[in-house]
Amino acid sequence: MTEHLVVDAARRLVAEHPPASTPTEEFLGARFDAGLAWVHFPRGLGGLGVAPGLQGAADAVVEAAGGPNPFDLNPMGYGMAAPTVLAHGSPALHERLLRPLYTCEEIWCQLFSEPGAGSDLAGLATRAVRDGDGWRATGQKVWTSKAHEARWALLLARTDPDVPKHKGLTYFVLDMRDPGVEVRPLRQLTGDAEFNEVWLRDARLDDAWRLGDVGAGWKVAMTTLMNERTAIGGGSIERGSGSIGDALALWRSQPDPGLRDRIVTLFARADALRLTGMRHAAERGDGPAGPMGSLGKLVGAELNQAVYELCVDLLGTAGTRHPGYDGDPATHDTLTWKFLRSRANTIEGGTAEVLRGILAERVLGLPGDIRVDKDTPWREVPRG
Amino acid sequence: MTEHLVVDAARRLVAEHPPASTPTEEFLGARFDAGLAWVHFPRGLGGLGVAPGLQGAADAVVEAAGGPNPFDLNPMGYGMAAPTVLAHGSPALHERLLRPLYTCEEIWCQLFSEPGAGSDLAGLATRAVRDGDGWRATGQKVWTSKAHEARWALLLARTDPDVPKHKGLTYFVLDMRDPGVEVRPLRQLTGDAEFNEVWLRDARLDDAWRLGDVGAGWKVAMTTLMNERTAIGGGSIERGSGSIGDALALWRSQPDPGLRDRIVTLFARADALRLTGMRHAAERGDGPAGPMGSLGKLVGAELNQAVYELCVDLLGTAGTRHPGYDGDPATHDTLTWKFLRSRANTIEGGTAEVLRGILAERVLGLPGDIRVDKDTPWREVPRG
Amino acid sequence: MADLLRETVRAAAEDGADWRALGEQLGVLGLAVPERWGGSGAGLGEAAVVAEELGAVLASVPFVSTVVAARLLVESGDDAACADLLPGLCDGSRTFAVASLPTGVDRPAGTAEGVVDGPGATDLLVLAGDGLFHVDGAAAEVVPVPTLDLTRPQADITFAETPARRLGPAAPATDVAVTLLAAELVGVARTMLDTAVTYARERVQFGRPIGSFQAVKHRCADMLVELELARSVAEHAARTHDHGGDDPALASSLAHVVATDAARRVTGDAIQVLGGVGITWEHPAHRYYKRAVTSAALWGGRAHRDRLAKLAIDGNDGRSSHAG
Amino acid sequence: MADLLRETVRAAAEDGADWRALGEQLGVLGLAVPERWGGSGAGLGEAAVVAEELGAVLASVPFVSTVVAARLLVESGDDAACADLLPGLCDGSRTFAVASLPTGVDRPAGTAEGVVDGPGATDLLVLAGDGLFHVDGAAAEVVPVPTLDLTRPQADITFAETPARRLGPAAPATDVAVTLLAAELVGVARTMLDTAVTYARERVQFGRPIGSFQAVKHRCADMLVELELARSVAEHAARTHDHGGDDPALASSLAHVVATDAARRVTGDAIQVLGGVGITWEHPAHRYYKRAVTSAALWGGRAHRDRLAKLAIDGNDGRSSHAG
Repeated sequence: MTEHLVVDAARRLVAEHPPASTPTEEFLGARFDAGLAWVHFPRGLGGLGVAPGLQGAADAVVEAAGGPNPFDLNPMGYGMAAPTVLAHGSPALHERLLRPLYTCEEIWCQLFSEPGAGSDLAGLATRAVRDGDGWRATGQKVWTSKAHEARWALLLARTDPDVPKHKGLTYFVLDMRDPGVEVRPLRQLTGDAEFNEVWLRDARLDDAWRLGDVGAGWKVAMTTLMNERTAIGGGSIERGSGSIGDALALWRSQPDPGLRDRIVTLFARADALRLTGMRHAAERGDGPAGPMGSLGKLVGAELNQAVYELCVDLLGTAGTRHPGYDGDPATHDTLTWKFLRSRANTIEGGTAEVLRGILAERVLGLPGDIRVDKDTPWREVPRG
Repeated sequence: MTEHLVVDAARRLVAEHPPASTPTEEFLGARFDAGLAWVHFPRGLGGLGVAPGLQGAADAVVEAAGGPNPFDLNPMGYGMAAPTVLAHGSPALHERLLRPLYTCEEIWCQLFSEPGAGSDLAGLATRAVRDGDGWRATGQKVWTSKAHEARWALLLARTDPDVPKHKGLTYFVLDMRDPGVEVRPLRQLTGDAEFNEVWLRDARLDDAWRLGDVGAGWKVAMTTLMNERTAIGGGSIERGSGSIGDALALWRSQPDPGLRDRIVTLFARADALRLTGMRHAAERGDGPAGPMGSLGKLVGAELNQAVYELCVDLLGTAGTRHPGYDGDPATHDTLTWKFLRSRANTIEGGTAEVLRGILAERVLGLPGDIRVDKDTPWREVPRG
Repeated sequence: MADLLRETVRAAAEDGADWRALGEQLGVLGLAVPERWGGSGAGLGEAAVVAEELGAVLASVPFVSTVVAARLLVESGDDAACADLLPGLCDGSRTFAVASLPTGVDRPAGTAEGVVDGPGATDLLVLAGDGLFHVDGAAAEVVPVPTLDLTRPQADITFAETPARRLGPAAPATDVAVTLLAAELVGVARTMLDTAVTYARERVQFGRPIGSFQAVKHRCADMLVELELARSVAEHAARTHDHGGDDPALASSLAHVVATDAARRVTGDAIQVLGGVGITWEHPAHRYYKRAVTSAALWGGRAHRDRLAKLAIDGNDGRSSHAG
Repeated sequence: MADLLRETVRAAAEDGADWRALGEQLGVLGLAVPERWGGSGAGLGEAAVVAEELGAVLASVPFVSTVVAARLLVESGDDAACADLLPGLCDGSRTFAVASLPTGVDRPAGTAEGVVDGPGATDLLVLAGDGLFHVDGAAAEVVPVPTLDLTRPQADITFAETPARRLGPAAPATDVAVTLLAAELVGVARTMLDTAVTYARERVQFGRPIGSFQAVKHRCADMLVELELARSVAEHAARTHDHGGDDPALASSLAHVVATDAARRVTGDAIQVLGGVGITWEHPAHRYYKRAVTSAALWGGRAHRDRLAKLAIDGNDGRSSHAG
């Protein structure tokens, strides 16, 4: 199928379901049914079975017509759950889950990280044990966005503690309405509660809702995480947008000669990163971002911090004021909020240290860190 | 003995042997005989057996009178060999070695580093094997200053390859006139040959000239190295001296507003480091520098580099010119030579990485790196 | 003496740093106040020890303002005002804030913005034109402003026909303030380094303490470097004020530049070492970070960089310049 | 096409980059010269590929000057001069240097300092006042200057009653020069990253490759980041010159700022990874470092930072500004 057929279908969609007058769920449902949700998925599951590179053509038409973006509404569902469910779920799960995921009737969250398993995700301790024809999961997850509104969760749990850590994990879809699930908001240094802690206490898992084989959870999770890194690393392509745009606007209203060299350095770096994102995207075409995808995330995170530090320096005493820590979205437009928020950038979604390791080991081919836990049964590895 | 007795002795020395009219060797010999070489050494060996803190009083008198500084003339001898020979040598060695060392009639060098053993000094491969009542040493040493003029060398060699690396080393004094010793100058990126490579081929070692027990070489070497770190890290106490002084002079002749923030940062850091050196010296009194001594060396090295980078930026196209690479000492006064020379500062005498490790592990108490070679016989440890 | 003082304040600070106790029981509010007015006649060196310990626990108390106010009162030469005000300052019954009015205003009138420790101050010292004035805190309009650092309140203070008593000529307050600020930031950085190191020793990932990874370990070493540099300039500034030996203006600006940079870096790095835990509201690290960041902008802020350049770098004679 | 070109030049460069072979046999000196004057009518994009490969082996050849000269000749509109000079430029029988005289001098007179590739140039293009002139290299007084980077010679060139031919109006040469310079520095950084990574994989200390230590590993990751950023701005500048889509002045200055910073950092870091070996004369690392350091000062140097600020940051219209 060539690009113009996709474009034609998209034009038909927006003509028949004008985004301005169509409820979001209805529009997204129609888009799913037209095979324009993710064009590389099979027909009937929101796709047309064509090359993923054609997705952009459909997106452009819908965006131009003002159509809703499911990524904004259901980021974990759209960015992570959909590809994982498609790759590792049964046909019954495809049928049950993909459409309401895409229409955002059912929001998803991801239950991976734990208080004791951050950078060392594979060391996680949430246990799932067999219970009749299903499983029961117990443990604590953290850094879960959307947990309070999610219908389903992607859950990574340990099903065999007696093998090395990567080998004892299994991947499930969890029903967030299960009585064994408790969600508590987790407040951050900005005062906002973007994330949650989630406690599982004998939460019921259906074996038919397992994604991939028992013990193959790590491999399945890699599908999910590779999609996450791309999603986080994918940047805008407008010069002077994002954090550097905030700095430029502030600079133009109150330049400070003593800080000029710093803003030049940061602008140049931001623009170089923008061009790098475009170059890498062009070079990989339809392919996955791969380990080089960590570069944009790493540089962008550290750049954000440096840029907002510059903003605070430019603000002077005005930067010692801050509207408050009550989580009011109105505060999110302030430079001080963005400054505070940027502090998490080098931690969330892979710390700067982890990302440097990925670049060094998987792009440059340098040897891995010494792994003292590699061949040890998980049960015997020190944790804390 | 109180300070004024030391001062009196020093005044007598410079009165009886006016530095201006006394040959260097003769003056230093007289100073040695007066017990003012190193006042905490025993009487008869250049000292008075008093607290090391009293040395400064003697130094001040001699310096004020224009007396020679043996550290400049025989740095390895004065800074490293003397304390090591005193602590670990026999009385016969004390008698034979210390006076000509102090008078600089006999220059010393240090044979520790090897091409395959830099940061991992304890992994060195130069072998010393028993030969009758002595030993024969074979191997290659590198980064040896003064080797071409040295009479004696401090040599660290492996006497037992079948035990873990730290346990198989022994420490000797080597006669640099032995026919098994070959010295070749090693040219650096400045064009100068400050250092040498030294090849040992069945070089003869006298067992009576061993310092410390067989197999105890690492412990003995620690005495030597702790003195080295102090010597390198000890800085000047004049504000605006050293590398930052060069930058200030250049700045005053050709300031550049775009670089002002950088010179402020560097000046502030240089002055903070200067004050830190003075504070640490005051806090430790007569005690050894200890691991905190690595701080001055680390910060000073990175600061030197940053300062001379700034100088090169200030110079603009003038910084692309350089008088030459023929080792002419006249080139050493140029900013470009100093810039190039500073590149080695973060490598020589303990890399920046090693120094950070010392601060983290020995000052802050953080755990060591994983040591895969710790309990392995040296012979079986990979090298290269 | 300094060690005993430090231990005493540390114990009190860790217990919660009650203001009245600091004044009445410990007597540390009037350390730099002559004995005849209720103080102990010590110097800024001793006050800096207190500032460091209060910084180490991030005590939300107006200590810096108090010492600055005491210095201004003593140097005003107005013995009657000293006798009126200093005993209350020393015992903690009065709390002071120091307000600077814009150039051109020569008496307490108009608004002083962002007065540190303004909310709740019983007494205000106002620098206006060439004069130093005392104003009753209740007589001015004090509007607290929302701050990034919740532990150091500020207020916009408006004077309108407010009764004021002229104490003497205006004197620069900034050098004393930043000297104590630097000491406070040494405490801030010290606590965060300790916190990060403890965490790095105890937190296990990949079967080993994260402090055994060089990325973490070397970051902690860099934090130590920053702390040591900050301590040196902070102590030097206090010593210079008390005993000379350097230009107090230069030593003060140097202390501000080095200590604020160090504290920002150490507290930011501590959050990085702590990882996810460090960005939670629950963990105290963000409070220390916010203190460090805002301190860089207060009492002259980046103007200290400029003054340092004028005094020590540019090579002209800039001794009369002052920051903030 | 670009890949084939790259492989061809790489093979030639690794064999020693003989100048005549680059011209006569490979035809890469006239890549950006129209075919009628002996070139191949390609663009700066192709020339940048050559510059990168020559940078990767640190070839001591006047490639940047050659391409700049070709561009000046073609744009001068003087077809006779093009016909005279460009075929020799393309086949390598002539070598060019481009000299800029100080403001106020409107013909070849006085001294142009530090002319890159000046020593041995058979032909000189001289920018003086509003004119572009051609001067026979043998007719001027060419005094080589001692350079930090021994692989890129410079000369002070003095014109005194020197016969000169006016070719046309002066045109800015810097943007093309720094575009190629950036490409060259990508090559420089690439080789040094490869060198450091290979060493870190093979060098064993403490019984393990040093690349398994995070201090070394993460430094290499940072070097990769710098290289990737430099490559992006270098390619963008060449593409902009050839195909538009951005302001060539902005793209050129951006390329200079980012690529020179990146190359300095990567080459300096490579020396650090190499340790003692890296500071020996014998190892090539110092030559790459010296190339990177001096490049930051050439063809406008830090003036590109100022121009970038004027064009993209300050927000006024600075499109007419140019650096160097």
